[in-house]
Amino acid sequence: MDSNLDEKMAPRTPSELVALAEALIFVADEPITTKLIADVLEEDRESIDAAVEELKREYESRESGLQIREIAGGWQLATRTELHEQVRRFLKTRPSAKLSLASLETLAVIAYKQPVTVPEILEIRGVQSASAIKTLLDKRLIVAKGRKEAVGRPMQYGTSKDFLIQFGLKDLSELPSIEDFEDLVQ
Amino acid sequence: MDSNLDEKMAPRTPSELVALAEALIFVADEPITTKLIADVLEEDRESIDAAVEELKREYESRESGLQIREIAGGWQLATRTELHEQVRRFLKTRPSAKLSLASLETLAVIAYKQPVTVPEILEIRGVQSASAIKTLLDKRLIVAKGRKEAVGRPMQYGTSKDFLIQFGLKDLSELPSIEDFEDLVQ
Amino acid sequence: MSELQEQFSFDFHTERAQIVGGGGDDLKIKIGDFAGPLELLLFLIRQDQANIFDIPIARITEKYLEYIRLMKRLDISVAADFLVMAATLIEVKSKMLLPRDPTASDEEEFEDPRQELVDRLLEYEKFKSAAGMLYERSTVEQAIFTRGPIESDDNNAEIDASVFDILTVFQKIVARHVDEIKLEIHREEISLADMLRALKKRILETGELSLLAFFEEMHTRRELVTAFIAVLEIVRTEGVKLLQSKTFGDIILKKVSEPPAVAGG
Repeated sequence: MDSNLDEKMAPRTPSELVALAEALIFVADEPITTKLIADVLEEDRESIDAAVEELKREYESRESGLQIREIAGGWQLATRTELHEQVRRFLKTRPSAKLSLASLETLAVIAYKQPVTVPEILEIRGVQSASAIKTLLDKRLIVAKGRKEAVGRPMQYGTSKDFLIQFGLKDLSELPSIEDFEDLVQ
Repeated sequence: MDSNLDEKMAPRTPSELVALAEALIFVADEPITTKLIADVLEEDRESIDAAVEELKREYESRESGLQIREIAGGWQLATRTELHEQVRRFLKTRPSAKLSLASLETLAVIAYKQPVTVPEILEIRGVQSASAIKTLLDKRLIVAKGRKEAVGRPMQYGTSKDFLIQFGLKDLSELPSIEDFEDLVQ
Repeated sequence: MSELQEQFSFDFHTERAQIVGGGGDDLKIKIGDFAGPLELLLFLIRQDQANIFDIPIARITEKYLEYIRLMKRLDISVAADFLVMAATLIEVKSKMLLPRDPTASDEEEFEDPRQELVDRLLEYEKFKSAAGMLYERSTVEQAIFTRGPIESDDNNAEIDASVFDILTVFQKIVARHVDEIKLEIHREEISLADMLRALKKRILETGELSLLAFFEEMHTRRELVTAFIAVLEIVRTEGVKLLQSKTFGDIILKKVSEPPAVAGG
């Protein structure tokens, strides 16, 4: 990468500053202060304040779905309040093949040991798995597979058709085996 | 999902749709498809496509620090390439570790020949690729794509959605044809 | 010194593993850094400025072998695939030396022994170029950033799991229990064979055996399972009958004279 010395000679135009401020506010983990933006861009605070104010006006005037808001002494990009209902609706529909580690562990035990009972899962994982099982049932990744003929007739669980679909498997024989893995780590 | 019948009486204006699309693209934590936006807003896909195109133009014309890009079959809000130096300085990140030559070659074979088995990769590369495949699986750039109906039912591999995202591809068809590389070879 | 070594100059003290390509260009290549034998072969052909469709196989083979020897001398482990290619080159070279079948007419397709190798090299090189394209794309992508986390992001870190994650996680769980499993082994679990032997002995001695009593002698669930399998096995193979006097009553294992006939076959 060539050092853009020549370019740096010329001061940034106001619209360049607006664009840079926008990018930094966008990528920041938390509200970013005027001072921090000024430090990173090696500009004075007044120019940054002006740029952010301009950016704010832009978002307002074009009736954007987003807004620049001042929060906790810094700047942040957020959705506009009026759209919350639709945003919330989207967040709810978000497809969730995503799993917490506890759920993933429980799913792994069920996938490889099915049909398997809650006490058996407990024995293998060494921790209670009740809430993970609930999550997996809610996500339809596992299903009850009848009761085991043992003391207390505990319910047995196995993976569902949705499990196969979500993980792109034709059938359970397509689950990778320990051998497949050994091939890769030899 | 409750049907907001009353609100639906008045159809949304194009600019309302643009704002809503913008909010959803922003909130989504990965590229969001036209279909999903349309489903959430209960609009047809054509209106959404038009709204997103309009949004894209808006970002371009006001020389925003951000851009709307089509990637992995969906829409994403991201910083503009030209600002990478300042953004990186702010995030204090270095470009992430590059893939090794062996991993890149293996990834290229998988991208163009998918679904493909380990022995098939060996044949093209002329070298064992197990550790490269392991790396690519760990980085989620490739996924298992079922077993091949052949002796030993070997596991087949293909590229993932993350591959499209990390390599900035709309879809696999955006990859240049492998035959195009022939001209470079001779 | 061989031709190859003259072309590669190395500094054993500083960058032992680095060689510099000849021809005065800056091409620096680490020994062993070749992604595979095909890449090495392509490099040698290029360096020789040879035509890939008319590879001077004797010279290239010599250089290739020289390189392998060099790697060995530098204590760099040579992957088996490099040796396989060495064998292939030697084979092609020897085939080239064979006189052509004089009865074959010119028209008849003369299969050049190098053909397969050339095909593989050309095929490989396409993917090597594709890898370069991917590299460039990823470099461009690294100049683009997505937004920082926002409130609505799910903050309990969830995993977008693949089937390999399921396998990896399962292996970890199993590994976590290795100690416990070892403990169980130390408890000297009785094997099926031992169980069968003990069971047979008991029945032979007494003629019959209460199944309930036998099962009650077991200490662990695993032993119980083994005992149960042993009973099934002995009934199947040894001419032992299960007798039950009343429903839900005790079951008696009783020796009968003849083993049951084996069905099918």
